[in-house]
Amino acid sequence: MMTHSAAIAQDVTPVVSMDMITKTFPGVRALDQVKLDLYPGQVTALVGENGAGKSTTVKILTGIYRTNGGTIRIDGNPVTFASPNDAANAGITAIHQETVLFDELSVAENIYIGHAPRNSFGLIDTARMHSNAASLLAEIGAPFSSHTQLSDLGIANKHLVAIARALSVDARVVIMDEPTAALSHKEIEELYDLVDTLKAQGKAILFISHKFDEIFRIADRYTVFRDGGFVGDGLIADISENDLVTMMVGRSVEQIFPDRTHNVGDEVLKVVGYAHPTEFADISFTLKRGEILGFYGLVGAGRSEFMQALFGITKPSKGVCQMNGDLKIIRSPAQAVENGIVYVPEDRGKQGAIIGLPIFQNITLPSLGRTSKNGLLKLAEEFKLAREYSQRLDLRAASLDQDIGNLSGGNQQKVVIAKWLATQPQVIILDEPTKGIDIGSKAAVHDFMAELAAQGLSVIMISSEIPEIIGMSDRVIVMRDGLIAAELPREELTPETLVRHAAGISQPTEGAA
Amino acid sequence: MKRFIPLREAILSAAILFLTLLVASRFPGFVAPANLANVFNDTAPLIILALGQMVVILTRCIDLSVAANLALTGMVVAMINVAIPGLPIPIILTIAVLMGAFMGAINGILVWKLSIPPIVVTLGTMTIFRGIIFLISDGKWVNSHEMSPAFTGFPRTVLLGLPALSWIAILTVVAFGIMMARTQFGRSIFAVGGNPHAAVYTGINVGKTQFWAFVVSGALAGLTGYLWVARYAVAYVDIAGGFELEVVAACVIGGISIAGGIGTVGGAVLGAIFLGVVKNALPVVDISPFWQLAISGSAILIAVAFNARSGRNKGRVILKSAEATQ
Amino acid sequence: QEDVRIALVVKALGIGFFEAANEGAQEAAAELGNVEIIYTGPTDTTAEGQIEVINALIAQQVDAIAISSNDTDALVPALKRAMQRGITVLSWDSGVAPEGRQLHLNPSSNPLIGNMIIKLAADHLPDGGEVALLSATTTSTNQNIWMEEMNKVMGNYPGIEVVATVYGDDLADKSYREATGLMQTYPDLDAIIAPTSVGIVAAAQAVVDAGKVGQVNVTGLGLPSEMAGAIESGASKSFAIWNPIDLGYSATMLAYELSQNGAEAAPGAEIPMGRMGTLTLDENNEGAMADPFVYDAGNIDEFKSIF
Amino acid sequence: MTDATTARNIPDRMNSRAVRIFKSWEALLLAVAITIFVVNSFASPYFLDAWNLSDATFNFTEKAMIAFAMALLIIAGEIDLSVASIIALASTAMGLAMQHGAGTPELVTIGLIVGLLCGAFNGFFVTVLGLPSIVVTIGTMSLFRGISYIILGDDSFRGYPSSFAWFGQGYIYWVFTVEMLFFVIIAVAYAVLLHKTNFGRAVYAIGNNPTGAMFSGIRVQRIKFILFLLTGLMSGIAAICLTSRLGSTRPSIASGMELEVVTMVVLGGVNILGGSGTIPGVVIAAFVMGLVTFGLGLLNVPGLVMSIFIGLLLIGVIALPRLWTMAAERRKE
Ligand SMILES: Nc1ncnc2c1ncn2[C@@H]1O[C@H](COP(=O)(O)OP(=O)(O)OP(=O)(O)O)[C@@H](O)[C@H]1O
Ligand SMILES: Nc1ncnc2c1ncn2[C@@H]1O[C@H](COP(=O)(O)OP(=O)(O)OP(=O)(O)O)[C@@H](O)[C@H]1O
Ligand SMILES: [Mg+2]
Ligand SMILES: [Mg+2]
Repeated sequence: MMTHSAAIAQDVTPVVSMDMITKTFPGVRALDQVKLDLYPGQVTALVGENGAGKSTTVKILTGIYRTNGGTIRIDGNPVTFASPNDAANAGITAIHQETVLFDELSVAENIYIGHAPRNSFGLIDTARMHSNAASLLAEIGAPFSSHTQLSDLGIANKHLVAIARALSVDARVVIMDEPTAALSHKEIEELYDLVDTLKAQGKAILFISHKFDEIFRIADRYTVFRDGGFVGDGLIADISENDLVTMMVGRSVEQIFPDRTHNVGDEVLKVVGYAHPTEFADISFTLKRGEILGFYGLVGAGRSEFMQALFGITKPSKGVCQMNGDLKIIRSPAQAVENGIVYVPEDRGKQGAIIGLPIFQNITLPSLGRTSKNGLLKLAEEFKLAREYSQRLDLRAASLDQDIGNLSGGNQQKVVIAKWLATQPQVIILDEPTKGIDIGSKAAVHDFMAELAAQGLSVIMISSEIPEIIGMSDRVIVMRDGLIAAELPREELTPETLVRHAAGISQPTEGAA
Repeated sequence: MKRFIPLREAILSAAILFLTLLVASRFPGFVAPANLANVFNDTAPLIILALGQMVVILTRCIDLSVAANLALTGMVVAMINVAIPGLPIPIILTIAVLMGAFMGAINGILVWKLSIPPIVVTLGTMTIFRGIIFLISDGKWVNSHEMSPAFTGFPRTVLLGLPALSWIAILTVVAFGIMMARTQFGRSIFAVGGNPHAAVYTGINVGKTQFWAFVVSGALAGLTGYLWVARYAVAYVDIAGGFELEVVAACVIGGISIAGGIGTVGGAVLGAIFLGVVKNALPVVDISPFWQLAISGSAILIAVAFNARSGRNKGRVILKSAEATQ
Repeated sequence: QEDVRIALVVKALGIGFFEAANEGAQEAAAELGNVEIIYTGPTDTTAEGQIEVINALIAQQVDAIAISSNDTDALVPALKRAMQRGITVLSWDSGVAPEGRQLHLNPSSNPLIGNMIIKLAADHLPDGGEVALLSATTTSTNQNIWMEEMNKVMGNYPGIEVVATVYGDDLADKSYREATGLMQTYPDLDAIIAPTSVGIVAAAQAVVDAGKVGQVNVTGLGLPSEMAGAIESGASKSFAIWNPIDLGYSATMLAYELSQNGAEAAPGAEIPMGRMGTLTLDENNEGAMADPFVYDAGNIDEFKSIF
Repeated sequence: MTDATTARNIPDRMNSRAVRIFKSWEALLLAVAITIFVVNSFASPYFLDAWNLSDATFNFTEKAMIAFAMALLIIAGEIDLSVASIIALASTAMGLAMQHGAGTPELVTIGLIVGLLCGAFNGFFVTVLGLPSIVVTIGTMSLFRGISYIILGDDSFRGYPSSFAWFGQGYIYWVFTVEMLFFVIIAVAYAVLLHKTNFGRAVYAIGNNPTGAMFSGIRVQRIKFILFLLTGLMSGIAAICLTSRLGSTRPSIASGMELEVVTMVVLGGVNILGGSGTIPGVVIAAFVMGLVTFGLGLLNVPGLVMSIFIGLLLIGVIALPRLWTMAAERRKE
């Protein structure tokens, strides 16, 4: 454990200082005269709800977006970034919220693309590139070779490549936009160590996260944005978690999970012996009416893969599925929906939202059968349905015919959940429903889940967050390497047992929580 | 994935070999070195153009204007040759390359600066370039006797047993091999096509890379324009009509993914050679010319289905047991 | 008095042969005095392209259409409509089916041409030999008829064997490759007969490139301006063609006679065509203009600058 | 964020209907069409003539029929470059049947069935084998026409029954042709299908995000297959009209038409990358292309020079608005 305020001198000048920065998109003012300072050898946490403008700030600092107003100063000198290269030359590097890497290239090429070492003919010096990459990977404890093709890596390892890439340039400012979202506990710990090393080297770090434990663990300073505006900043040591939350949402939010009465009904869904040649095997469980069944596991345990097979996306090699006692054959998502099973996917951008279609059409897409007559659309019905569910989920948008792509990640997630609730399903599978969602919306999603369960809907919730799993589930299935490692009733849920089963450790170990 | 790429090329090489041997079993003359050299020489323009097209396709674009570019450049250099018969060949070559590159740049600028989809841009410029040939030539032909002997002679000049046309194709292949593997530009092309979004974040200018891809493709089309006109000793509006689709077909057969980001120089070359062998073999084995079209169509379909099969991914490996058996 | 507008519709614009025909048409127009020639055609040799051109001409209410067609049958409905709207229609060079025109002007008679192309080859092969045909597209009406006529008279040329017929689609590169292929497949080939002006030039080039000048004689139908080089190099000893200038001239004259002077196109009719004499129509309302003319080293220089 | 902070009441729409229509691609295109019409009227004395205008519609009706189906296919993110070859094959099949004594009803049936079969063939490769449509249809483009060549060689079919001529040469009322009637019916049918039905909505969803559409319970492959069938069917109809109009079949029939169809679709404002576009846009684009070619034809402008205009129109109509906004932005800065 390190202490927050130890090394902080008050009179250090910021390396980067953003002042009165404004950024508008068509119809949206993403940032409105915000300010942000980053100090050498310190970690500044940028906090705010979904859509507060955090990622937009990152994109401005890395030269991807250009501002509509305001100044950026580096060491006190005003600069303008016309391209990502300008920002890189100014010593700013970033690990972006989305993994921005190239599947077809090798790990080393991913790390060095754009600044590969050259030989005397001006050609890329592959040997040197690989040896440099290997030493970087060793430094961050990455367990794979620099020759590996990126597409062969799992999502967590890809994040490590992204981190290595950020470190491959000799940067003075390192930006991390939700770097831990896809990492396991062990990897997160390694990341913390890395942050400490970078601090010790005198680098300024901007750290974006929705996880408060994390922020209080490693940040020295905070800056809060709300709805694209600057709310305040200061030292972490001077603020309490509650005050920070209040600043962030403009009101105080109880970060406790909804109080639920756990009265589950008859069996709704029964899965027996689901298997896939390479992804999972022997998956059997039952789900009751009004129950919330948690699926816990380390990232990459195969939970999403199994759920997608249950939802008819991929074909299981074996296994049967019963709904209310009747055998059901689910070969496509369409059949799953017909049978009352819906799936809110984890990859919102690719699988959840139909970017390019307006919000209301996204919401009504699987429910068109109900809002139309003889296959003919009825727009008024569609708007009615969309309005109803966007209000229930407290959606924030300029209008219902706005492209869903213009919404922040969290609001897109709300639209996707709304889309599935509108089909009035019997079983809803939520894959990491609150990943990347701000604390206010998170509570809303949790309340909503509880409400749905109370109304008799059966919920399967995949989550990698232990508090969420423990706080919400009636029962938890832990998966490891494509198999069910344990099934735990509510009473036996402790962070320690969950981690133990997920990681396959037989002895209780220290520091697992 | 890495494992599959050489496999794909091995299959294609095997198919070419098989085809060649099949023809040779009935017509041994087909595999005589002189004839094979001739087949290669015939295929040289396709190889050169396929390499240019490959670069464009890798960046998620497509260049349908290559054949029209070729024809226009060919017509212009032919008319220049008629007007100034003494102009040395290096200058003609330079003009052809620059002119082709300029037309490629027009495509590139429209794609880069105005973000018009490449297929639309090149569909438009394709018709415009053809129309311009008609305008400048009045639809008239430039015939062999009007061209200077040096002009028509260059592609035929034999060096170490191969005509210059073949040598130019070989040089282009080597240059592209180095460019794609060992230069910043070459790697950017893969990055831009593989994940344009990520390319932006890594400081690669996607539009600019696409622009240069079009310039490269255009320059090669221009070069081929001169070689084509000189080789066949005639220039008119319709030369190489429809050739753009053959070029795309060569790339696709060679395993260049039309979705961008995946493909190799070797693949493009083999794809072109495959089509070249088919084309040259059919008349030799005396298959009625009416069958040619259907056979090359089927060849494209089979090759593509084959390629897709060998490269299909089978889901992730999570199960420990499955990992062991892989 | 308003000009009489006669449209000379060709297979495709920009072909030297048709440009020469246009010259002849202009000559006829000058002679007639009150005639305006609309020289037009598609830019590629397709029936659809010609139909669009015909539609545009109908819309302009021209007085006569004289067409060298890309398709015997496909143009018929369009040309019929033209005739319904009072436009005189005749075909020349490459014909349309009888119901689509009032008369057809053959440049020469098909039997004469069929005989001529094989004779050109045979004259230089006193001991017989192997010859191959390099035609235009498989759908070219003229070439097919001539080759048919040629086959009929093959008996008169003993020892001459036609070993193959290939199609260059009237594309220079394809014709070139086909010619090269012929020489490879038939090492003993003595002559290539190309009854098309594109094919003959490409074949001559292929023979020069293969180093077979003197062994393989290229002959057939070609334009003097395009074939001058081949005659000079020796790749071609002789070839034939009718005079396209005369053809354009005659077509224009016939169109004028039909539309302005009330000439009737009926079997047996004799219609004047200026300096070219008269055209006698057969039972299909077809007539032949003149014999093909042979060009060789002796007279090529005289003609190569004309067409 | 501007007015989005109040969560409770999100308005349905941002702009009024009038504003949306005014700002639309179709409005721009209509302006272009009207301009061309006016210019043509001044350029040639023969232009404003009912019969001439009626003849002019042949320039685009057959292409447009295919263009409507192609528009849906392109909106769904696929393309079919084999349409012209389907015409050739369907026409050849009709010719064969005619030689064996088929009458007009049989000919029509055969044309439609061959079109559907070719569409199914493309659809199979794209949706079942999962190959990219642009590549598959480049292959079938050669294959279908190649089969016509094998069947017909240098021959042609002619002598279709006189009742068959009705499709491509007949008139419904005064100057209105049968093809025009087909064009109108098909345009309306496709407008309804794309803009007013669940199917059309699914087409848009697939074009914008095929994975997301699949995860939303849409039967993506089935819908794409149907779209290939429809494109094949339309090519069959076009084959009937074109064969009837030409009164004969050769294997080279309709060559190069695929690119004109795609040009028409793109000019009509359909995003070639999929996801957006409208049928009214394609209708106007059909008229624009028809008017340009006919107008220039009246001035005896050669076809290749016309194609320069079409090419410029294609790029210009897309480029100009973008240049305009770019210039406007620069002025603001
Ligand atoms: N490309 C864009 N076009 C239009 N609007 C955009 C665009 N990118 C972001 N926005 C809008 O800008 C605002 C800020 O988005 P941003 O992604 O910066 O939020 P964030 O704070 O990173 O949220 P999250 O925690 O969900 O990642 C949102 O209202 C979003 O809808
Ligand atoms: N190698 C990879 N390449 C690309 N995407 C990947 C890769 N591995 C995982 N992903 C994506 O990352 C997400 C999470 O990974 P994965 O499915 O392996 O984990 P999981 O067991 O379902 O657990 P979790 O739901 O916690 O992520 C999924 O959407 C998956 O498609
Ligand atoms: Mg963000
Ligand atoms: Mg997952």
